[in-house]
This record gives sequence, C-alpha cells and structure tokens, in this order.
Amino acid sequence: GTTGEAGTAGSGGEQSDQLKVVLLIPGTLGDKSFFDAANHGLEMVKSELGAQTKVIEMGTDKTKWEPTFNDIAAEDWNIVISGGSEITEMFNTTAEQYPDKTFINYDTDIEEAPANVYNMSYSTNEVSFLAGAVAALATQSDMPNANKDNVIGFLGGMDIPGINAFLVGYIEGAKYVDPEIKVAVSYAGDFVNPAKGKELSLIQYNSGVDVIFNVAGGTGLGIFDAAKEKSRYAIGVDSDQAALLKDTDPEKANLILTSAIKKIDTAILEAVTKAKDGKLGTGKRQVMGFVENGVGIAENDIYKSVFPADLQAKVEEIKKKLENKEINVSNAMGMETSEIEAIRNSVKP
Amino acid sequence: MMRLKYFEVYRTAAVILISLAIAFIIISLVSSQPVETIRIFLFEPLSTLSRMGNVVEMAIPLMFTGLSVSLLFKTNMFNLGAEGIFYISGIVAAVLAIHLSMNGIIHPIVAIGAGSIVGALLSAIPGYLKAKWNANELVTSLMFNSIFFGIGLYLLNYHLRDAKAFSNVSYKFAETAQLAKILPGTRLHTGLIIVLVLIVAAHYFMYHTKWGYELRMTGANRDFAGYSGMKTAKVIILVHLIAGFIAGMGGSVEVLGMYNRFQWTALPGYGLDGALVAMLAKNNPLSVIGAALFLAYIRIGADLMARLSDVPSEMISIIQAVIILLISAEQFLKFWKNRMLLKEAKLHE
Amino acid sequence: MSGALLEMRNITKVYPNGVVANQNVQFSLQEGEIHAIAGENGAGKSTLMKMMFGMEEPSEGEILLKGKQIKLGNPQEAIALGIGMVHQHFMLVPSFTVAENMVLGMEPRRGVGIHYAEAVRMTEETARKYNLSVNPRAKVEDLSVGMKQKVEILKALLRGAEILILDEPTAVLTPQETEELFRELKLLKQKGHTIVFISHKLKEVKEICDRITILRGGRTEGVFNIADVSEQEISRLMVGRDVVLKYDKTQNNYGEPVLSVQQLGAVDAEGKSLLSNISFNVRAGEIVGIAGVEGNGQSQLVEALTGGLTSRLAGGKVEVKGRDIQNLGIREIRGLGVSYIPEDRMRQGAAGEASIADNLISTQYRSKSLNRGPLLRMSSIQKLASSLIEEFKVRCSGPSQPIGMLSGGNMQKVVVARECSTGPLLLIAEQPTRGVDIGAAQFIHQKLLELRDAGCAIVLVSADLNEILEMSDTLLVLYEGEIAARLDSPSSVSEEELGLYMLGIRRQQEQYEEEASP
Amino acid sequence: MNSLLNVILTTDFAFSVLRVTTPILFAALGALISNRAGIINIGMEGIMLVSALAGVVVSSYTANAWIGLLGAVLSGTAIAGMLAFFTLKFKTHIILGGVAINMFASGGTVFLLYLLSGDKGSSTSLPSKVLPSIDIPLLQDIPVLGPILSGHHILTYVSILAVIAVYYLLKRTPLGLQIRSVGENPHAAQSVGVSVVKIQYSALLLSGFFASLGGAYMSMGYLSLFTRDMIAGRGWIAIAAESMGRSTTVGTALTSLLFGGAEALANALQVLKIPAELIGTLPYVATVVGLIVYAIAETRKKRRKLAQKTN
Ligand SMILES: Nc1ncnc2c1ncn2[C@@H]1O[C@H](COP(=O)(O)OP(=O)(O)OP(=O)(O)O)[C@@H](O)[C@H]1O
Ligand SMILES: Nc1ncnc2c1ncn2[C@@H]1O[C@H](COP(=O)(O)OP(=O)(O)OP(=O)(O)O)[C@@H](O)[C@H]1O
Ligand SMILES: [Mg+2]
Ligand SMILES: [Mg+2]
Repeated sequence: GTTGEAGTAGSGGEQSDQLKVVLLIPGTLGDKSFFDAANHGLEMVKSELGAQTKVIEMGTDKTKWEPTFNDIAAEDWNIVISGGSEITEMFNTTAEQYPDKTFINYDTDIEEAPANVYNMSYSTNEVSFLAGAVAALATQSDMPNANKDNVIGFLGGMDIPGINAFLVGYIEGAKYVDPEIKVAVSYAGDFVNPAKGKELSLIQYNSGVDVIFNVAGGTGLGIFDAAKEKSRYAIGVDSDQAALLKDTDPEKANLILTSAIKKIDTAILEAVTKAKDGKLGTGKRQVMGFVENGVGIAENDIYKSVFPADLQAKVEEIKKKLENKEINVSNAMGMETSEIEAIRNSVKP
Repeated sequence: MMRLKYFEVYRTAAVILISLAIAFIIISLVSSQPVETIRIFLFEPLSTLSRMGNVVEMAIPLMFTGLSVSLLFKTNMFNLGAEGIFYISGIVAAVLAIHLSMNGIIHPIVAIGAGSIVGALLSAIPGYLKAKWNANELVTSLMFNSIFFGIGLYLLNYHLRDAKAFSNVSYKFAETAQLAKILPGTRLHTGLIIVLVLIVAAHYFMYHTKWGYELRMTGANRDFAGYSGMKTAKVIILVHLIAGFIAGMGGSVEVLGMYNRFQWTALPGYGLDGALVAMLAKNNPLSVIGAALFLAYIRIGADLMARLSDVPSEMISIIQAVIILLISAEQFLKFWKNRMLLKEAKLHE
Repeated sequence: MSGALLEMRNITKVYPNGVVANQNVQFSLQEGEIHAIAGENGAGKSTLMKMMFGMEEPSEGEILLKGKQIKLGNPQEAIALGIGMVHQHFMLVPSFTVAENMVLGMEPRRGVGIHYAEAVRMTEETARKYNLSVNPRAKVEDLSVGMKQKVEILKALLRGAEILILDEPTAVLTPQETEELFRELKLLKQKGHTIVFISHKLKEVKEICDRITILRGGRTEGVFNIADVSEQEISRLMVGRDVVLKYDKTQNNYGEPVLSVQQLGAVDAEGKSLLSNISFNVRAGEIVGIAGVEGNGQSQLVEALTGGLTSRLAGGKVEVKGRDIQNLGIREIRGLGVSYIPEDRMRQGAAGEASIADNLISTQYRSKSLNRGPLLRMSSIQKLASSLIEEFKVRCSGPSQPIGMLSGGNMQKVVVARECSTGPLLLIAEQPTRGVDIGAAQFIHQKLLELRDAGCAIVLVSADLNEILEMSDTLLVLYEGEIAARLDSPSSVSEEELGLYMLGIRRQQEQYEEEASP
Repeated sequence: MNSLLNVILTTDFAFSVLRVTTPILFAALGALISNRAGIINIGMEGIMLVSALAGVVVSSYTANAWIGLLGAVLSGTAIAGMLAFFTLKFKTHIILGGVAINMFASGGTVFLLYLLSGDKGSSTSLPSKVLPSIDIPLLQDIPVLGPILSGHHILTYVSILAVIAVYYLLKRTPLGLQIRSVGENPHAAQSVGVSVVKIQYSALLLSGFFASLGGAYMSMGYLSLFTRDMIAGRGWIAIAAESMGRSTTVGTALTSLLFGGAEALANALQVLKIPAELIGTLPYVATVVGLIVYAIAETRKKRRKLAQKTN
C-alpha cells in the first residue's frame, strides 16, 4: 500500500524533473525495526528533498518479490530502494537490466554489487558489542533494579543469521566487561508473538537476569511488559524504543536503558541526497559503523538519568576503542551454525 | 428445467457482481480514485503476459494443496495437514536438489519423487491414528503441521543453511534440479503440467476406479461402505497416503519451480489455502483448477491494487473475506431460485 | 366445508431441489375425528403434514384454522395454535432423559436453571392423565421403540396439542403395542382431540379412522368416510391399479442347508446375555422368518450372520455353505454369496449424497462385469443401474440422482434391488418393507419369493406379523435371546397366537429341545 | 538439566502455566459451546484478534480499562455475529466462513490500527489500559499454593469461573439443553418448536463472547498492547484442545491446561542446549502422544472389560 501521498508513478510525466524514489519492503510495515526505519528514511527523503515517493509492501510471500522488482524497475522511478541479504540476489539481477537507474540496498551483507547498485551494511556486531557492554555493566552495578548475579539475557525472534549477528556482538561486548558473565539466550521462533516474548523474558528475569536485549521484532515488545512487571531492565533494538513508549507508558520506557540503533533512516536520506547530487559511489558496499553514523546506541534522557554516569563513561571509552578498531568484533554473518552454537554455549548460565 | 439448470451459473455471476459492488464500496471509503482502483483489481492481472503468468504461478501450489485437501474432504476427513506436508516435503526435495548430482531430467524427478513419498508417509500417520484408534484427525493434523515446521526449520538452520548467503536460506540447488520454464516472459514451470496431469488423474481415479469409488462411499457414509464390504480403515489410510503424496509433490514442485534455494522460514500457508480451494471447488478435482485460478486471480489483482493505487495492502484480506463469504452463501439469492422453481412447477401442471 | 377445524387449500410445495411434493392439495379436518392420510411412498403425505406443523412453508396456498387464515413459519407457531406432530422418524435426543426430551423448548425454570423435579412431575402428570406410562428418568437411548413412541405422543400432548398428527406411528410397533396405541388414540378422541393418522397398513386405517384423504403423486385423489370404502378401493386409489394382497406361494423343494447356526450365544459389553443356544438351518429355497418383539435378540442374530457383530459372541458356530464365518470380514462373508438388506437404510443401507447408481453397485463393483482391473466400466454400471431402476420401478429422475432425494419407499427399493441383483445364495432381509407403501411392499415380497424360487436361502426378520406369517416357510420366534417357538406352517398361525409367543406368554419348550439336538 | 529443574520446580513456573492457559481456555470454551450446537467455529483466531484490538483502542480512548473490556467483548461478539449471519442466514459453509473471518480480522485489525495510530505494527502509541491482577486474601499467604494461585490477572480467575459457568450453562439451563439438543439432533429440537437457527445464533454469539474474553486478556492483561497477528495460533490450539477434550466442559478445561502446561514447559526448556526449533514443537508432540496414549488406553479398556465379562 501507499503510505506516502504520491500518485502512481506512471502519471508523473509532466513533472519529470522531480526526483522519484520508491521503497520496496520485503515484508510488511509495522515491525518497529528496519522496515519502519526505512520507511521513515523515505519520509525524510520526501520532506527534505521534495522527492515524489512511494513505499510498497511486498509481503512475506517470496515468490512475489521478483515480479514486483521487475514491474517497479520498469516504471519511471529514478531511485529504487530495498533492503536485506535475502533480496540481494534478485535485486541485483533486476538492477542489471536497468543500468540508467540507481538502486540502493539499505541493508545487506553481500559485498558484490552491480555498477548501479549501492549496498549498505551496518556494524550490527559493533553496536551489539556496545549493548552487551551496557548490559554487563548494568548487571554488575548497584542500580536499583540490578541484582547480584552476573547474568544478562538475549531474546531473539528466530535462530537466524540476521538475529545472531546481534547475539555474537552482544556476548563479546558483555565478556569484554566481565569474562565470567553468563548470557541467557532464548528464541521465540516467531516475530509476531509478544505473549511468548513476555513468557520467555519472565523466565529469564526469574532466573536472575536483570537486562534483556530485544532482537525479536513484535515478539520483543513482550520483553518490556515483562520488565515492567518484574522491575528489571531491557535494551531496545533498531530504533530508540524508549521513545516509542515514553508518552504512553513512561514507567516502562524508564526501564529501557538504551537501544542498539541502526540508522537506516538517515543512511537512506544521505544516500539519496548523494545520488541526487550524482555523488553516490555505486557498485560497492558501504559499511556503516560508528564513524559513518550508521549505528549507535540511544543516548537519550533515560540513558543519561537511569544509567550511572561512571558507567556511561566506560561505555564511551569502549565506543572509542570500537571506532579506532582497537577492539575487533566477530561477525556472525557467514558463521556456521555450529560456531554460533559454540559461542552461545560458552556463556550459557 | 432449462432455466433452473443454469441457476448456479446465474447465482455465481450475481454473487460475484454483488461482492465486487461491496468491494467497490469499501474501496470508495479509502481511495480517492475508486473507479481506477477497482479497474486495477479486476483487469490489471491481465495487462501483461508476465502478470498473467503470476496468476498461474500462484495457482500451481494452490492446485496441489486444493487437490490434496479435496480428496481428504471427499472422504469426510477433516484434515488440515497439507500445510506441514507441503513444507517438510519442500525440505526433502531441497536436500536432494542440493546434494545430488544428476542430469537435468532425472534430478527433479528424483527430488520431487522423494518429497512426494515422504509427504505420503508422513500424512499416513494421522490417517493411521484415525483409522486405527479413531484419533481426531483435525487435532493430529494441526499438531503435525507445527511439528513438521519445527523439524524442517531445524534441518534448514543446522544442516542446509548457506552461511555465505547471510540469511536463513539453504545452499543453492543444483541447476539440474530446477524445473524448466515453459513460457518465456513468465516464470511458469513444468510444475503446471504436472499438476494438471495430476488433477485429471485424480478425477479419473475418483470417478472411474474401484478405489476412488470406495473413497467416495467411505466419505459419503462410512457405515454404508463397511456394510457393503469395503475395508474403510484401509481406505482412510490410502486417502491419506494419496493426499500426502500430492501435497508433498506440491511442496517439492514449488520449491524447485520457483526458488533456487530453500527459504521458507514460516509455513507458507498453502495448506490452509488448499482447504479454501477445496471448499470452493466443492471437493471436485476438476473444479480445483477453476477455484485455484480464481483465488490466485483475486490475490494478484489485490496485490496489484495495493501496489498501483492508494489502497493499503490490508484491504486485500478484507475484500477477499467478503468475496469468500458471499460466493459460498448458498441461501443468498434463494428467493430468486424459489420463484423460478414455482414457475417451473406451474409450467408442468 | 364450513365448520372444518383446520383446512388446507390449494397447497403446492416445491422443494429447493425442484421436487414438487404437493400440487394443489385440499385437506380438511373436522373437530374430534381421526382422519387418515394414505398414499404411496413419495405421495406427499409427510410434506403436507410438515406444512401443517410449520416445519416447511407452502410454496403456494393457504391454511385456515377455525376459519381464520394462519401462517405457520415454524413449529413453535403451530404448537402455540394447538397442533402437535409425532414424526415417523423419532424426533428424540438419545442422550437426554425422557423428562428432558419432554420439556425441551418449554423447560420449567428455577432461577436461571432448569427445574428438573418439575420436569419429572410434568412428565408423570401428563403420563397419568393420558394413561401412558413412562419412566421420566430413563435415558431415551435405552428405551424400546414402543416406549419412544409413547414419549413422542406425550411430548405433543404436554404442549397442549388439540390436533395431533401421527406420521406412520405403527410402522415399528408390535400388534400388542399397536392395540395399546389405538386404545390410547380412542381415549384421546374421547377427550376431544383431533387426530391425523398416516399409515400404510390399511387394516389399521379401517379399524380406527373416521375419514380418509388419499394422495397420489402429490395431488388429492379423494376424501371418503371410512365406512364407504374398502381396503381394495383405497389401495386402488392410491396406486392407480388393483393391488393383490395375497401371494400364491408354491411349495418348494428345499435344497441343502446354506446357513447353519449351532448353539450360538452372545453377550453385550456388560456381560448380559443377548443370545443363547440358538440353532437352526436355512436350506436353499427356504424362507426362515424371525419374529420377536424388538430387543429380543433379532438385531444381534443378524449381526452374527452378517459379520458386523459389535457385541460379543459367546460360543457357537455360524456356517455358510459349511464355512465358519466368525472370523471373516464383511467382504469375505459377502464373497460367500451372502446378501443383506439392513434394517436402517439411512445409516447402513445407503449413502444419501451418492447417486442411485453408486448405491446400486456398492456390493458388486468388484465383480469382473463392472470393472477392468482397477478401472470401473462406467457404461456397464449405467446400464446395470438403469435396468435395475426399471425392474424395481424406482421413481427417480435417473441413475445419477442422489439417493437421499428419494422418498423412503423408493430408497428401500434401491437397497433391495442391490441386494437381490447379485444372485445371492443367502439373503438376510431385515425389515425389508418397513415404512414402505403396499404397492412397493408387494413388489418387494414378490422379489423375495422369486429369489426363493430360484433357490436362494432367505432369513426374513420383520416386525410386520402379517408379512412374516405370509412369507415364511419356517418361523422362529425369539424371546429374550432364545428361540421360543419354531413354527413349521406359519400361514396357519394367527397373529394373536404369534403375539403370545413374542411376548413370552407362551413357549414351545419341549418341541424346541428335540429339534435342537438332531 | 539442573538449570531446567531450577526453572520448573518453582512456583513461578506453576503460576505461568495458568497464565499461558488463560487465552486458550477462553477460546476453547467458546469452541465448545458452538460445537455442542453442531457448528465448528474455526474463526476463533480472528475473533480474538479483533477483540484484542478493540480492548486496546476503546480503553485508550475512554481511559477506562473496564469500558475497554466491554468494547472488546462487544466487538468480538459482533464478529461472531457476522459469522453467524452469513453461515446461518445465507448458508455460507461454516469452514469457509471461519476462514474468511480470520482473513478479515488479520487485515482489518492492521488497517484499523493504521487508521487510528498511523502504525501498522503495534499500538505502542495508544495509551491503552490494562485490567488489574488480584491477590486473593488468605490464599495468598499459604506457602507454595499462595504464590501459584494468587496474584493472577483478573481474567485468569474469570476463565476459571467461566469453566464453571459453561458447565452449568450446558448441563443445567434451558439454553444449554437446547444447545445440546440442536447439536445432537436438530430435527428433534425443531420438532418441539426450538428454533435451531436461533439456538445456533446464540451458541455462536456465546462462542464469540468467550473467545473475545481471551482476546481481551491478550492485550489488556497478559500484555499491555496490541500487535499485528498477536494471537499467533492460540485460537487454533483452542480448537484442538476442545476437540481433544471430546467436547466436554471438564475435558476441554483439562486439555487446555495440558496445552498451557506444555507451552510453558517448552519455554522453560530453552535453558537446555537443544535447538529452539525443536523445543518449539514440544507442546505439539506432547499433544499427539497424549492423544495416542488416550486412544489406545480407551481401546484396551474396552477390550479388557469385554474379556472379563466373557470369562
Ligand atoms: N426435504 C426434501 N427435499 C427435497 N425433496 C423432498 C424433501 N422431502 C421430501 N421430498 C420429496 O418430496 C416427495 C414427497 O415426499 P413425502 O415425504 O411427502 O412423501 P410421503 O408421502 O410422506 O412418502 P412416504 O410414504 O415414503 O413417507 C418425495 O418425492 C420426496 O422425495
Ligand atoms: N433436505 C433433503 N434433501 C433431499 N431429500 C430429502 C431431504 N430431506 C428429506 N429428504 C428425503 O425425502 C424423503 C421424505 O422425507 P421425510 O423426512 O418426509 O420422510 P418420510 O416421509 O417419513 O419418509 P418415509 O416414510 O419414506 O421414511 C426421504 O426419503 C428423505 O430422504
Ligand atoms: Mg546482576
Ligand atoms: Mg412420509
């Protein structure tokens, strides 16, 4: 569906000088995560660059993606945006047939890109490393809702590479702070089951976990409910999730120490701006790390007020080391399942 | 009786018109150009060859599962297990498509054959439980859907996942395993021929063979079939085997026809859709073709509507629901039939 | 026709499947009479009554009660106007108690719940008032047929039925039960009730009714005072030709025993004896009748003979052509040449939604003449079906019509046609003419006799005493699971005498012992 | 293994079983009532989804959780009414009707959510209210039992009362008697003037009523928000539970508890080193095994009884 107000692309002939940007979502909006963030980026493109925009949800039936890419590429859009490792192959194939148009893949781990495709990837592992450090520091601390056990938690939507990229960074970050730390890991097996997310979180909290990292989409919203019920902490993902809840449920929001953010929205805006000015270096992949302002943790009011200042300083220190590459974080992308399992088991409580 | 004979045709036509009118009204509420929108819904699927191809492509798996379910329903087995079978057989076919090397004709036959046989055997479990212990097939089939999904996902993640693809997808299938395309400009593959042959065979089986006869009689009245000397327990197991074989073949064909890697991380939903198709087809094999095409057509139409107009994609399911509710409404327009009946009766007086 | 209590004028009824069940039917009911409706199967009797009871709506025509036009949209409205109906098929909820069935839809309340004690009291009171004794606390599924019939009548009376419609109430009753019912009906009549009585048994109609309306093919054929018409005339009006009510049965030379039952016994799940010490032979060309009040072991005996025994055999042997059938499946038993006309045609005898042709071939689709390997010979099947439909005069639109659309009698003809057409050596016929009109019954009887003359051994189980006395060469009477009498020339036995055996009042002990141990 | 026992042998675990069971139980009771009237309502999932959203929306607009609950129940019941209208009046096939309701609800709730909050995923921007949890005086002080049975969400207690209410309804009230008669022999019911259609309407509406309590529980107690497709199969589990409970009230309640327990156990088992995909199948495997054991035991029992009798 069209969430922007743009009419159909084909009818825009008379204003042909206007920039036309289309975003194809391989799924549905409302994930509070990278689809929504990408959509937000598109909205910024519209408002800040005055482009004609349109977002299309392609749904979860993967057989429909390829025809949609082809259909859309054939229309008169200047820039076609989509994202994900999953779609990279077919996205590239489509792009090759339309060398005059610019294609932006806002989140992929695959490096190869045709000449007219701009690939971006985010240092998920690094930002998760930082989140893990925050969690480890919190569980050791004397913060009001922290206990004496050095156990932190992780809730993933599914046991898949995209999720495990967060997990591995998170574990390494936590271990960096406390090599003896334990990390409870659960997967809900589902991205739309917040009740299950809550149950799994409650089990973790009850077993001594005091911070859980949410990497489970809609399911993860159950973590915050559990955190409120048990008065424990949580860490959000993708966007600043405390901000989501600040107005409607401040009590809950105050338990979200920070969020590991992929700045897909600004990355899209920047890329489109560059493309408009003809400065986008296509044909390669750009890794968006701390330096590129592609990732970061939410340093909002809650972080500043709830998370002790001395610990904030430690986090800042670690962040610097990550930026300088003094710390190297493993990347779960490309790891075999067995390697990931070994990492998980090494910190199992 | 001439006019009465065509009553069903009139009724269906009228119902479709009325549901379209209702769809139009709903669309008018949210669309600024309802006429254009409904035009897209109705005619855009026919606008290009590739879109017509999309309709048929989508109908292929629906025909498989629709046929499978209609055989079960015809035997009065309320079994919704096609969903899980479709999935797990897809996995089986994928394993063989990845690991075997054979020539381009035998390879798909072996992979699909294995998927179908596994489907048949797995489907026989609820069948056996029903025939032998009278265990409710609805419950067992629903449970097995979740079990097969879990097992399939485990196999995908732990044994088939291509770490280099950076998402939860399997290794690429061997080229030789993939089904050949049969119409340039579309993705139509040989699966279409397979399913059409299968449908005709099933029709023949059902209405022209001893076994089909036993199956129909067991479904119509199991006591009667037993009284007549049929071994109804065997018939029930047999129909489960056949239905599982067909659903399994559907899963295998879909995987090898439409994808080059296995990549379902959720149940694809064709099993439940198959129940829908079977119902619309009144459990008649030949009618499955029409019912599947109909469903695929309105889905593709609705997708295009969501993509090309300002109607959000969620509208699709609302409009589909309205059409399904009305199309099977036997009493809808009943008064009309009653009037015709009375006239006929008078005529014969 | 002024002064009629209830009048139906120009009634036409077309069912949604296009069947015209009533066409321009006129019917009127005088206060305080017992009015019979007669007609062949499918003549439209039940349909007419269902409209009077609000279960079906007329397509055209009007209904007047006491001169005022009424519209009956549902049974509730009919009940409110004092119309009650006892349907031919029991309209009872088996798992409910008698009292629950009685008060269903008009439950006495205490608070929000049902006042069970009151329900029981109401049942008892009504039962006492009309002299119909029932046990309010018994579960309906445990009741005998006669008892169920009483519950049905009481149900209508409890709802204040002034007009009581009885659709073939006697089809399943023994003569004694029928007598009792008639006494009750006369009592009701005395109390001022008006009764509509449907039956295929014209003797009964003559005995109890005042007037009769005859339907044929959905139209009114005439209304008569019962005294003015004879049984012969009624049946001629119904069928449109003369009906022979007696058969000339030739004396047969019996062949070898086909069925041999020795010392058969059976118990139910609770261990109660259902059959004990049953021994008899049926020879080729012989009809052995089995009579008995329902629930005295006939069903179990039939089960034992047809391989469908759900209760448990306790000793004894059943042999067909010298082969013990106890461990054989139904298919194997049928393979020995056994055919079976089941009592319940809706449950076992037919698959309602399947076509007539499909129903006709269910016991012989495996024979070489109907298939070629796994493939069915469709044209042979069609031919067979058409010829059977013609031979058995099944009234239908063709072999592909679903059998469920036929009236009960025609459905029964299909069942009989199927079972007779396989050239059986042994035929078990259980209630072959229940609820079937005299024309069709006569036809079925003739078919049985033809089979007999062709050398088939027949076991005939029937509650119709006239039928069983007329048809049987040898008659066994079952009482409490044992053979209470063995009558060698049944046609010379009176119905009353047979009734005494059936009720266990008389017993043929010694004679039976002698014959049982040859 | 130790860590597992540490999780399971706690009052928290037992407590969670009841919490997980609640929505399943409500929906299963709903399925039970309609099934007893002879109609299979497979629209549970959809009804629960609609009521879950309605609870959130109404409570956030009225700032009152109880009015929210009312809204949830009314809209869930209305959806059931829509299903009843089409299947009873227009004779739409009940299964197709159920499928359509589920489809309608899945798209309709997201659509409505989007209209109201500009968000297609969740209702976090709506200040919705939740119903309270309650401590039961006296009971809460008993060791072990107290922490297990006290302090639950109010709708959890309602669900237990609902079991009693449904039992009473079906067994003891005129409506229950009529519902059962319609399910067992509709002709019999019709012949004494019970309107089959009216009773089936009532049964479907009641079925919607109970399912919507389950839906309201999901978004106004269990969780404090609505997210798309948040019922996540609980309606289907409920249908299976009712079926496995052989359409009796007590059986349905017990099998719902079994499902709830298996689900809670599956959650707890995540502490073990078993792949999450396989653990997720545990409730279903347990059900199948339970079903088979039950069926075999029943057959054996019958046989043994017969054997005793004949010897
Ligand atoms: N519900 C129905 N739908 C369609 N056709 C019906 C229905 N009920 C009866 N018929 C048909 O209407 C005709 C009249 O049936 P009806 O039951 O009134 O006959 P009847 O006189 O009662 O016969 P019987 O002596 O066998 O009881 C028959 O041809 C029958 O098949
Ligand atoms: N809905 C229906 N559709 C088609 N046929 C029907 C329907 N209902 C009843 N019939 C058929 O119409 C015939 C008459 O039905 P009805 O219920 O009136 O029984 P009946 O008159 O008591 O029949 P009988 O005395 O022959 O057993 C039966 O054979 C029945 O199978
Ligand atoms: Mg701690
Ligand atoms: Mg009749």
